[in-house]
Amino acid sequence: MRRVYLDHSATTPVDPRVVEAMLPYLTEIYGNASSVHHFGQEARAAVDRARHEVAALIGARPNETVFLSGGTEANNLAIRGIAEAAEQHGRHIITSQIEHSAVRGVCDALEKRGWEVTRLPVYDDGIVRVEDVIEALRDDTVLVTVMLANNEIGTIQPVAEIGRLVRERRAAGHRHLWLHTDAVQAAGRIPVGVEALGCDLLSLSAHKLYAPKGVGALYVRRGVRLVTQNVGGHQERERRAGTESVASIVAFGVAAELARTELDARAEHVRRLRDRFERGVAQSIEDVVFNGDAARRLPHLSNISFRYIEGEGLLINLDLQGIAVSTGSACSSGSLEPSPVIRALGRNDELARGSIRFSFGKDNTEEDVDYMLEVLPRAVENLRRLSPLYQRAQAERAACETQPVVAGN
Amino acid sequence: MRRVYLDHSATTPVDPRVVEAMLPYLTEIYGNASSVHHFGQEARAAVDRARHEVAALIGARPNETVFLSGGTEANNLAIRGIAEAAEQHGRHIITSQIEHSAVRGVCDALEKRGWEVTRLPVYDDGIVRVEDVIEALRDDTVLVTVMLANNEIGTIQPVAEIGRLVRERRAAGHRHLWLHTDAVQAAGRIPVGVEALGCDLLSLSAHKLYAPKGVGALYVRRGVRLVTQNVGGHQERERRAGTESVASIVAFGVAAELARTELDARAEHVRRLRDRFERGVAQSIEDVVFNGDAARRLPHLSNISFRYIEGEGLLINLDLQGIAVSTGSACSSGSLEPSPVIRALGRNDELARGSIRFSFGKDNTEEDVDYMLEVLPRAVENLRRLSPLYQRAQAERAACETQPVVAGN
Amino acid sequence: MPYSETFKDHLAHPRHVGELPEADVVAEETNPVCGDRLRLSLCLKGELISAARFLAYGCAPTLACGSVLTEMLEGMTRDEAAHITRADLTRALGGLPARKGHAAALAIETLRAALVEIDKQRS
Amino acid sequence: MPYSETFKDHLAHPRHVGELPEADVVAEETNPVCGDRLRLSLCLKGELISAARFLAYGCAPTLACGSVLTEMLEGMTRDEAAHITRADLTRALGGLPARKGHAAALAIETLRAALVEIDKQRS
Ligand SMILES: Cc1ncc(COP(=O)(O)O)c(C=O)c1O
Ligand SMILES: Cc1ncc(COP(=O)(O)O)c(C=O)c1O
Repeated sequence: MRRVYLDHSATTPVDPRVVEAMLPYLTEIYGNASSVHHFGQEARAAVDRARHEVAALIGARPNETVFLSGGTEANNLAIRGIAEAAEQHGRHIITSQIEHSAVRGVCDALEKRGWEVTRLPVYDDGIVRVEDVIEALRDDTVLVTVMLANNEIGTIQPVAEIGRLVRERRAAGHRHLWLHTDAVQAAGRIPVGVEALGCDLLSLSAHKLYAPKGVGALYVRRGVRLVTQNVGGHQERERRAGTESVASIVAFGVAAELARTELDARAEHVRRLRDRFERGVAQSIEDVVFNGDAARRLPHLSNISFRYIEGEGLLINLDLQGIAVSTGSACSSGSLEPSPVIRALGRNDELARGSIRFSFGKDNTEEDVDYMLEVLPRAVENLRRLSPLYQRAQAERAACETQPVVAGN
Repeated sequence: MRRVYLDHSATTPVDPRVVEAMLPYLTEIYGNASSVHHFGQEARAAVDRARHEVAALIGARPNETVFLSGGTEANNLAIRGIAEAAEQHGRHIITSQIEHSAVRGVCDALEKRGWEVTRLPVYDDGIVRVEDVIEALRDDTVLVTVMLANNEIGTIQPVAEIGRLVRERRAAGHRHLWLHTDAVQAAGRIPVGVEALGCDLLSLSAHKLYAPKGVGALYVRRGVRLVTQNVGGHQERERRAGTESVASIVAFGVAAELARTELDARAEHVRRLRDRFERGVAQSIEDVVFNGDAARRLPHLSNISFRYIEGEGLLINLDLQGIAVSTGSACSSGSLEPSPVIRALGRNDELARGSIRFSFGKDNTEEDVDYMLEVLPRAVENLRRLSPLYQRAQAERAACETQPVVAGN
Repeated sequence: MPYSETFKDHLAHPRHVGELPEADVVAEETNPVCGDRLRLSLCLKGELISAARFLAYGCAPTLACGSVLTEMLEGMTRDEAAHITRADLTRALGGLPARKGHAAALAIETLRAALVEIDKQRS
Repeated sequence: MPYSETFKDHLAHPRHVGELPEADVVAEETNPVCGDRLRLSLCLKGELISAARFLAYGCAPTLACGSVLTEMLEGMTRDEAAHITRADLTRALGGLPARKGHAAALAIETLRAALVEIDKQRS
């Protein structure tokens, strides 16, 4: 069976060049990077090189880059770390309604411990308004955390504008105000620079950019104090204890380098495929809603609600034909709730449940799109035949059409 | 140059069979284990298989096994997770003076937040006394955390006896009392069974048993409630969020299976090498002190204090001759303090600073030992020639010898 | 896949889809929590259920339950139908994840509503 | 290795190890924090330091500093020796990790003590 992977926002295949680069660190170069001897120093040097590359991807300094176990841990460390460090200055956090479950989860946990959390709306385009941030800012706000690009609908948030605002406020005396952004979906897909963004913390995950799962990084701007969460050894300048995952870190480094040098080519490639796909869907399937602002959006992602049907059935039908997509965030599968992201767009439950994410990658081809456009309309049609909602809508439409035209018009 | 790696307690090389088993998960099988489609379910199945193997290594059920980023995180989650969950029942923890820095670090952090921590002594044999645990237990004790085997001197602690005690107390009405043990060094080297130990939580790290760095597991006995630290997605039954590190988890599973089936052979092999080494040292080097109980000790580890010299210089001299060993815990290198573990044995600062850990592995040979026994005595001798402490001691000895024998004796 | 091959076959090729224009009874139930919806129409010949059709909206197990339920019902008597349980449906689908139990519950609920309707018509 | 090749060479082959039986001055200093200890003995010929020896106990940089310092000292005048700085030692060893700066400090301190002793003897 033909297999077409269109779930690159859930995870990406490891680039063969990345596998090759990491392999020596799974075989002959096996030292613990904290060891003083030769074996350890080989590992240390490799981790340092990787740190340079990951830092370069986001325009940061190597010593501002903390390696850890992934985007989830990066978000946890950033938010909890700042919250605990800045507690005496205030207990208010500003975030958005469409954050990844890790950011959402930490904010919820802090709220239970007495913090106040303002969750900014995103309107029907899926984008936060800077004016809303301004309005939400209080003297006791210590953290603004707004993702750079959303994982379900791909909308790009005005983080640079928020960054300017935060810096202005800081200059005006609001000294303990920090900006964190979750750039897990953005990195490697659009240019990401910590200076341009003006953020103080930024989360990355390797497996979204063709490196293995289970490794990530948190950028922590020089001078920003945060309370270490995983304590123990002296690794990562005391910001994150635990034996460094050397092979995965090496892989992350190489993947970051490739993402940086190939960024434009990759973005153009996936944008072409994605746009071709969306045109095809618009032409061949009725009653669809494209979610998220059409322009301010990651180039590789398309999120579509298919009216009258639910995402899971469609996902399984596509899967049976070799096509991998996802309903909402991969992380929240298993929950019965319609996607909170799609709901935040003001869509009703039916549209939220009928949304599917298609996310393209550098190795997808035009043939993949063509195959998809052959399979998808039929799959949607088959499920709609089952749907009482669709049958009712069809009946109503038929009724309208057979109604006599009102005279005199 | 001949290279002899004798630092298997810092980390182990990945077994080639383990690399081979994980490779497909770095290449063609790349799904996110949370994805519903085919790619995801291949990954999910692999993670489930690995979970069975890791559980089998310690006689646990698969659903009692939580994958995470390593032994450090396992210790953090265990202790902080129980502390936060049991807080209303008491804020007292019992631990030992020779725990790994992760356990020590979390306990210190809790202490700063108002918890009371009793740190049990280990006497000159490096072993905790059950009577001391009995004495330390209070009505508001919620956690006892004592490592199964120490990482610096290899002493095996009476965890099974402590487990019996904890169960008795629980049966007698002390319901919120839990036992955690850090088995990172023990697993794969001596038999480890959660029933025999009677522990409620147990930490493991893959890279100590011939799998890659950056993955570990926490055993959580059925019914034990702990507060999740890394929050976000629904992975690991809500106990640890973050995209599963599929390839590393697969590797951990295979390594756990090999560790289980080859346990006895490996233990016997390293014990033979270690004992041969220790006999050689005792014969060829004066003024050495073997640290830790000779019998109740991991079979692969030897910790020796070389009087009059400091460990780092010896380590570097051995390294220049291709031999990798460590001074104290690899994690605490970079700190100027003499090893707290050796000090807990009642040794003075000089002996604590002069201690070296030699840790053997399954691929070491008798030739490795012979080479070591050729290099080590010379290296020690050369450093002692530099040492004012040694010169003084020699001078005193010479003075004694030339002193006239007291008449009439 | 958390779902069995049988399950997926029902998803790819659902049996007895649609409505019966001549239905003797029609029942439609919704799950108020998640909005899942199942519509069942049955034709009767004496004691026998001679035809069964379904329409369903909701997560995949709801669709599959509709399919497997109508497949079971055709040719059964009213009393046999009354004995179908959630466990029967789950078993016929090769198992369901625990968190998807609500789908089988909705199917049984809809079936019960249809049976009540039959009994009402008869009395 | 956090240490340079030069550094390691000093560790493997320390220069000028020992004591001078005919030493004109001997100085020994310890770092009270970590217990490191450096002992320096010097012979003088007029203004010139004609021989220098060291003994050291402590972490590797302390040993290396003793070695590199004695190497520098031989053939220097007292005044030249007075100008040696921590940075000179660090540079001569190809750099030192920041946290090991105390080793160079101890070496300079011991040197100063020796120079004070020389001056005392002369006056
Ligand atoms: C926006 C966003 N943040 C964070 C994460 C979590 O990263 P990881 O999968 O490495 O835990 C993801 C991926 O699921 C994501 O899409
Ligand atoms: C006893 C003990 N516990 C915990 C750890 C930490 O495990 P990891 O290296 O996976 O963070 C180690 C290893 O350094 C150890 O020896």
